[in-house]
Amino acid sequence: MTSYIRSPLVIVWALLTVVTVASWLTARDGGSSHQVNIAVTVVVLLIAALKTQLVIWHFMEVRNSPGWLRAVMHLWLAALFALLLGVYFSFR
Amino acid sequence: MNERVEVADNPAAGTSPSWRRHPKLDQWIAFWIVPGFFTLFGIVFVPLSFMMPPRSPGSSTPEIVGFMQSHNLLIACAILTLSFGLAPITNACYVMQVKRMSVSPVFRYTIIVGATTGAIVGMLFPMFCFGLGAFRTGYDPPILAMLFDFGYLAYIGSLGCFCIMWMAFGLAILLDRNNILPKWLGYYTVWQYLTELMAAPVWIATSGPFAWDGLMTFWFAMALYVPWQIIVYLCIYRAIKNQPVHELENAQFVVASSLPATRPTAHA
Amino acid sequence: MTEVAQGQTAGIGEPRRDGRTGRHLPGEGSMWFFVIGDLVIFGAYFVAYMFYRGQHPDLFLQSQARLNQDIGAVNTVMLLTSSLFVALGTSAARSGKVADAVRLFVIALGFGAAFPLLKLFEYVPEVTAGLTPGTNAFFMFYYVMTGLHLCHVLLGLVVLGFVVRELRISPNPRISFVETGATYWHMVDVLWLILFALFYLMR
Amino acid sequence: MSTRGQRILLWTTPAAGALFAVACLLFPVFSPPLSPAMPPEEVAAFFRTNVTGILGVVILCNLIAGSLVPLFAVAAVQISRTATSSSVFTYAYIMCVGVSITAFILADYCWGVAAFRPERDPQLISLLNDMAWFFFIAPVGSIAVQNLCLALSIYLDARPDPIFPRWVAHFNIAIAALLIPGAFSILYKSGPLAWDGAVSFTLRLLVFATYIVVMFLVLLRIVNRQGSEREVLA
Repeated sequence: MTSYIRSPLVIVWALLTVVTVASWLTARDGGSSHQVNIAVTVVVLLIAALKTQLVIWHFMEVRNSPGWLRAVMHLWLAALFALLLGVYFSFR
Repeated sequence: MNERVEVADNPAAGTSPSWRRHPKLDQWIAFWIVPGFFTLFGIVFVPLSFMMPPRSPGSSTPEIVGFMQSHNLLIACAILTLSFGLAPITNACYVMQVKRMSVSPVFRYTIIVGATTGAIVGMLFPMFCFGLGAFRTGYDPPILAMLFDFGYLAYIGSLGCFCIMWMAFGLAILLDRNNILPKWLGYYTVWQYLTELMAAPVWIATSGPFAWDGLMTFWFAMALYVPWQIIVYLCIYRAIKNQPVHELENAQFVVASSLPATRPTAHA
Repeated sequence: MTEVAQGQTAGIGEPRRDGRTGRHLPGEGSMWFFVIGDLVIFGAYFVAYMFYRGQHPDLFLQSQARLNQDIGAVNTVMLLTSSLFVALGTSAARSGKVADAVRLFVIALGFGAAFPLLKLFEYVPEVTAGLTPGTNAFFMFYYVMTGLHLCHVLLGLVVLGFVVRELRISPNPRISFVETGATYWHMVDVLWLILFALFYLMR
Repeated sequence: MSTRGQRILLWTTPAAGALFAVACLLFPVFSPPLSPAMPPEEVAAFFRTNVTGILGVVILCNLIAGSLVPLFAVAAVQISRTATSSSVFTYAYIMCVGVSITAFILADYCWGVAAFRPERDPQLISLLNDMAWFFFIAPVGSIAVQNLCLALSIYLDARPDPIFPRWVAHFNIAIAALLIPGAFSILYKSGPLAWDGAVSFTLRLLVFATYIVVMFLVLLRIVNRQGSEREVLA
C-alpha cells in the first residue's frame, strides 16, 4: 500500500489541498469585515477554476480521454468561470 | 406508420377488417394519442387560459380575482376535465416499455402507482381549484386567493409521486439488460428527479427565483423537462418499432394470421 | 503531449494507456453524458446564483458571513482526499491489484461519508439559529444548492458501495463499472469545489 | 389456474351496487339535486337542516367508496387476456380506475367536511359543496378513457375466439359518449348540462348504473368461460 504514496496523483492531491487552504485563508483575512472585495473574489474564483481543472484533468482522467471530451471539458470550464466573473463584474 | 398502410393491402384474415390485423396497433394507438394530448395541453394552458407560464404568486388581489374568474379559465378546465384521462395512456406507454425490460415487475407497479397519484394531485386537484374559482362569481377574494395558491402549489409543487415515478423509470432503464431504451435516457431521467427536488422551495418562496414562477424552480425545470418529454417519445417510438413480432404478447395469434412474421421487422 | 512520454514508465497511479488509440474514455459513455449534462445544469444554477447575488450584494454578503467557513473548508479537503483514494483505487483495480483497490475504495468511502456528517453539524446549528430556506434569497440558494449537492454525495456513496461490492465479490471485476463510479464521484467533488468558492469564500 | 378468485370478487359487485343505490336514494343532496344557482346562504342552510342524512350517507360512501374496484379489476384481468400486442391498455385502465375512484372519494370528503361544521362561513360551505359536485360529476375523462381502453382491446383482440363479444366494445363506446357531456357541467348553472340537469345528473347516473349491471353480467359469462386457461398477467 505504501507504494501508492509515490503516485503522481498524491502530488495533485497535495497541490489541491494547499490551494484549498490558501483560498480559505485568503477569504478569512479579506472577510473579517465582510465587505465587497474584488481581489478576494477573483483569487478565490481562479483558485476554484484551477482546482476544478486539476480534478477533471488528473482524477477524472480527462487528460487521457478522446479529444472531444477534453474540448468539451475545457469549454465548460472556461465558459462557466467567464460567465461567473462576467456577471460578478457587471454588477460592480 | 408506413407499416400500417402496407399491411392494409394484405387480404383480410377471417371476418375482421385488415387494419385490425396490424399486430402492434394497440401500441401505436396509445403512442399517437400522446402528442395529441400534449398539444391539446399546450393550447389549453398557454393561449387559452394563460395559466402557464405561471402567474406570479405575488399577484395583487384584483389580478388574482380577474384571472380566477375569467371565462376562458373555466373552458380550459372543462377541456382538461374531459381529456385528463389521456394522461394514464401517456404513462402506460412508459410502463409497457418497462415491462419489456429485464427488470422486476416492482418497477412497473411503482410507476403505475406514481402515475395514478400524480394524475390526481398534479392534475385533477389543481384543475378543480382553478375551475371552482372560475365557476361561481361572488366568492370572497381571500377564498379565490386560496384556490389560486392551492391550484398552483398542487400543480407545480406536487413532488413525491413524480419523484418515485422518475426514480423507478430511470432505474429500470439503467438496470435493464434487454436494451429497450438507451442508457443515457436513464441518466436523463435522473435529472427529472432533480427538477422535482428543485421545485420543493415553491412551498416556501412567495417571490424571486424559487417561487413557483421562478427561474430556478420553473424555467430551468421546463428547460430540462420539455426536451426530455420529446426525447423519451422518440425513444419509445423506436422501441415499439424495433420490437420483433415474436416478442409481441399476441405473437401466437399474429403469426398464424395472414401477416408474415418477418414483415414488420424488415422495416425496423 | 508530455504524458505520452511518461506512458512507457507508467507505474502505480498512472492510468493505463489504451494500446489501440492511446486515448481512453474512462467508464461508460452514458455516464459521461450524465456528467457533462450535470455540469452544465449546475453551471446554469451557479450563474443564476451569481446574477441574483449581484442584485442584492449586501444581503448576500451579510448572510454569507453567517456560514461556517471552517466546516466548509474541512469538507472540501474530505472530498478531495476521498477523490484521491478513488483515483488510486481505480488505477489499482486496473493493474489487477483488487485487494488494494478494495482497501482504497473503502478509505474513500470513509472520507466521503464524513461529508454528510459534517454537513449535519453545519445545518443543525444554522437551522436552530433561525437560518432557514425561508430567511432570505441567499439561504434559499444555499440550502437548495448544497442540498442538491448533498443528494449527489449520498447517491455517490451508494455508487461507491456498489463499486466495492463489485470488486469484492466478482472474480473478474468490470473495470468500466469501477471507472464509471469513479467518474461520478469526481464530478461530485468538482461541483463542491465551485459551490465552496461561490457560497463560502467569494466577497 | 382456477377462476375462483375472480368469481368471488365479481360477486361482491351486486352487494356494492345495492349499497351505492341505497346511498344515492338516501342522500339529501340528491333529492332533488341541489341547484348550482343556489346562493351560499341557502346552501349553508340546507346543510344545517340535513346534517344527519348527509353525514350518514357520507360515512357509508366513505366505507364503500372502493367497493366497485373488484369489478374493474376483473375487467382489467380480462383486458390483459385479449390478444393485443402489449399490456398498454391494461395499464391505462388500472390507472384510470385509481383516478376515478379517488375523485369520488374527494367528492365524498367535501360533502362530509361541509356537513361536519355546518355553522361555518356560508362561503366556505358553498365552496365545499361546489367542489364536491365538481369531483362527483365532472371527471368523466378517466371513465371515458377506461371504457375506450376496454373497447379498443376488444376490437384489436387477435384471438380467433375473442374474449369479449364484440357488442361489448360498441356498448362501452356508447357509454363513454353518454358520459362525456358531464365534463361540461362546470360551464353551466342551469339547463340539462348543469350538474343537476337531465344530462349531467339523471342520465349520467342511470347510464352508470346500467353500465355496472351489464358489465357485471358480461364479465360473469366471460370468467365462467375462461375455465382453466391461464391468466395473462400484466
